[in-house]
Amino acid sequence: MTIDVLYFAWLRERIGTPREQVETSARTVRDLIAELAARDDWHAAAFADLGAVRCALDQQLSELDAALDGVREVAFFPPMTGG
Amino acid sequence: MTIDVLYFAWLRERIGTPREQVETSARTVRDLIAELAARDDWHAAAFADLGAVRCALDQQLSELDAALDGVREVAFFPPMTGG
Amino acid sequence: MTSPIMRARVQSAGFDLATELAGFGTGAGAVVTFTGVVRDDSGRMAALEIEHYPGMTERALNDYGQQAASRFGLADWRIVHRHGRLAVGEPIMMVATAARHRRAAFDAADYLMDWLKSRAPFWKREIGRDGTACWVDAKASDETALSRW
Amino acid sequence: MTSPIMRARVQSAGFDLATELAGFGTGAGAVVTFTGVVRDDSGRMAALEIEHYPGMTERALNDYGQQAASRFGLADWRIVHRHGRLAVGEPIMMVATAARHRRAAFDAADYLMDWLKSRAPFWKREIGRDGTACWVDAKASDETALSRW
Repeated sequence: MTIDVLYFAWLRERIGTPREQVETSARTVRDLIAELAARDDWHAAAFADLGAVRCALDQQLSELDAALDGVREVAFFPPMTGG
Repeated sequence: MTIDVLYFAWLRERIGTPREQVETSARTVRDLIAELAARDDWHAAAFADLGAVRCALDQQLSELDAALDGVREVAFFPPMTGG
Repeated sequence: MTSPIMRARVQSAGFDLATELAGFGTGAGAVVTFTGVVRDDSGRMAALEIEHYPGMTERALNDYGQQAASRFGLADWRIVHRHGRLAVGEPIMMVATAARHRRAAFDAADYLMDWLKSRAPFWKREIGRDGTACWVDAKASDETALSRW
Repeated sequence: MTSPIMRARVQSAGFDLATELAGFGTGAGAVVTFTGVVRDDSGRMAALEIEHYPGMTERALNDYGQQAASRFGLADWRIVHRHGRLAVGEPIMMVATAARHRRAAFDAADYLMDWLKSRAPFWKREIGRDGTACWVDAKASDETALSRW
């Protein structure tokens, strides 16, 4: 399946792009992260500490263990600092 | 001593005046209340339930057991309902 | 933190939140406001009348506001409280607090409101459309709220 | 209580509390507002930059505001949150809540702020006068605050 992967804040900076299209058969967010981290040093650096990574599936906050069934857009970002 | 006695809200209404000058030798607020309540039915009615009476001595909230030494102005009123 | 300026006002006239907040809390990170509005729960109210203790009210409000400012480390604060006859929907009073952090601003506003409800010398009376006038009873819950602090 | 109107807005432009509150909370007895302002703690900050997740932010804010409105029985509510580059002293965001009673209005504003701090997709970066840029770390205390509810 084809998924849009979005990055925000320092994940965006480390990876060097705000958005990429990914062909994947990953079943969970963690599986997808493992595939992405294996791509190059930039991706590896961005995902080095998963305790500092949050995600949203189709724009809903989700857990890293969530399944990717039918998901079109996955976003990765650090803990939010709004308000 | 001469004391200005002020009444607010329903104490004012029951007694029928917002303010009176009182010659008294009362030592505490409670003593003063006893003197006032003995004056007439209106005062007696106003002070019938002391659980519903609050006071201020020289414009500072005080207890009914407080002493009147040197006090110039005593105000009586029901529990406050500001805000 | 606060200078001994009078930051509390008692007045019969209305007030405007925006005007009160002009230049308010410069340098603070968090500003909280509370506005109380005349509400008609029974559907039969014509107005609210607020009596107060003219000699005492404004000074008591300023004293207490300054204590709160010191306790919560406020950068700034305001209290405006009206008296006299107010129609349903009119603002009764406002409290504004400014602090570095939001917790202090929230807590100080909450604390000042608890104090105003049961320690500031105001008495409310509801005037019905049929001309009846009824003093508002103090709530035991207001006393309980104050004991939190 | 709340209609499904969009009551939350994300924008780069400034906002004015008075304008946002025009006609706000009619019939409610209590209105609470919180305004967050850019604060320079270090004395070396030139600006704050706020990044957000354009597709998600406004909808998430509206969804969450409506949940809070239902939980606290709000008569009305507003959230305005800015993104982009903000100078020290500029307002970052505001929350306004209106309810019959003050407890609900205070609690709902506090709750929405706790949620905004750690669940709304915004990321702050401090821009120093020397040109350095530093992402603001999330605070563990913000997470703790949210677990109160």
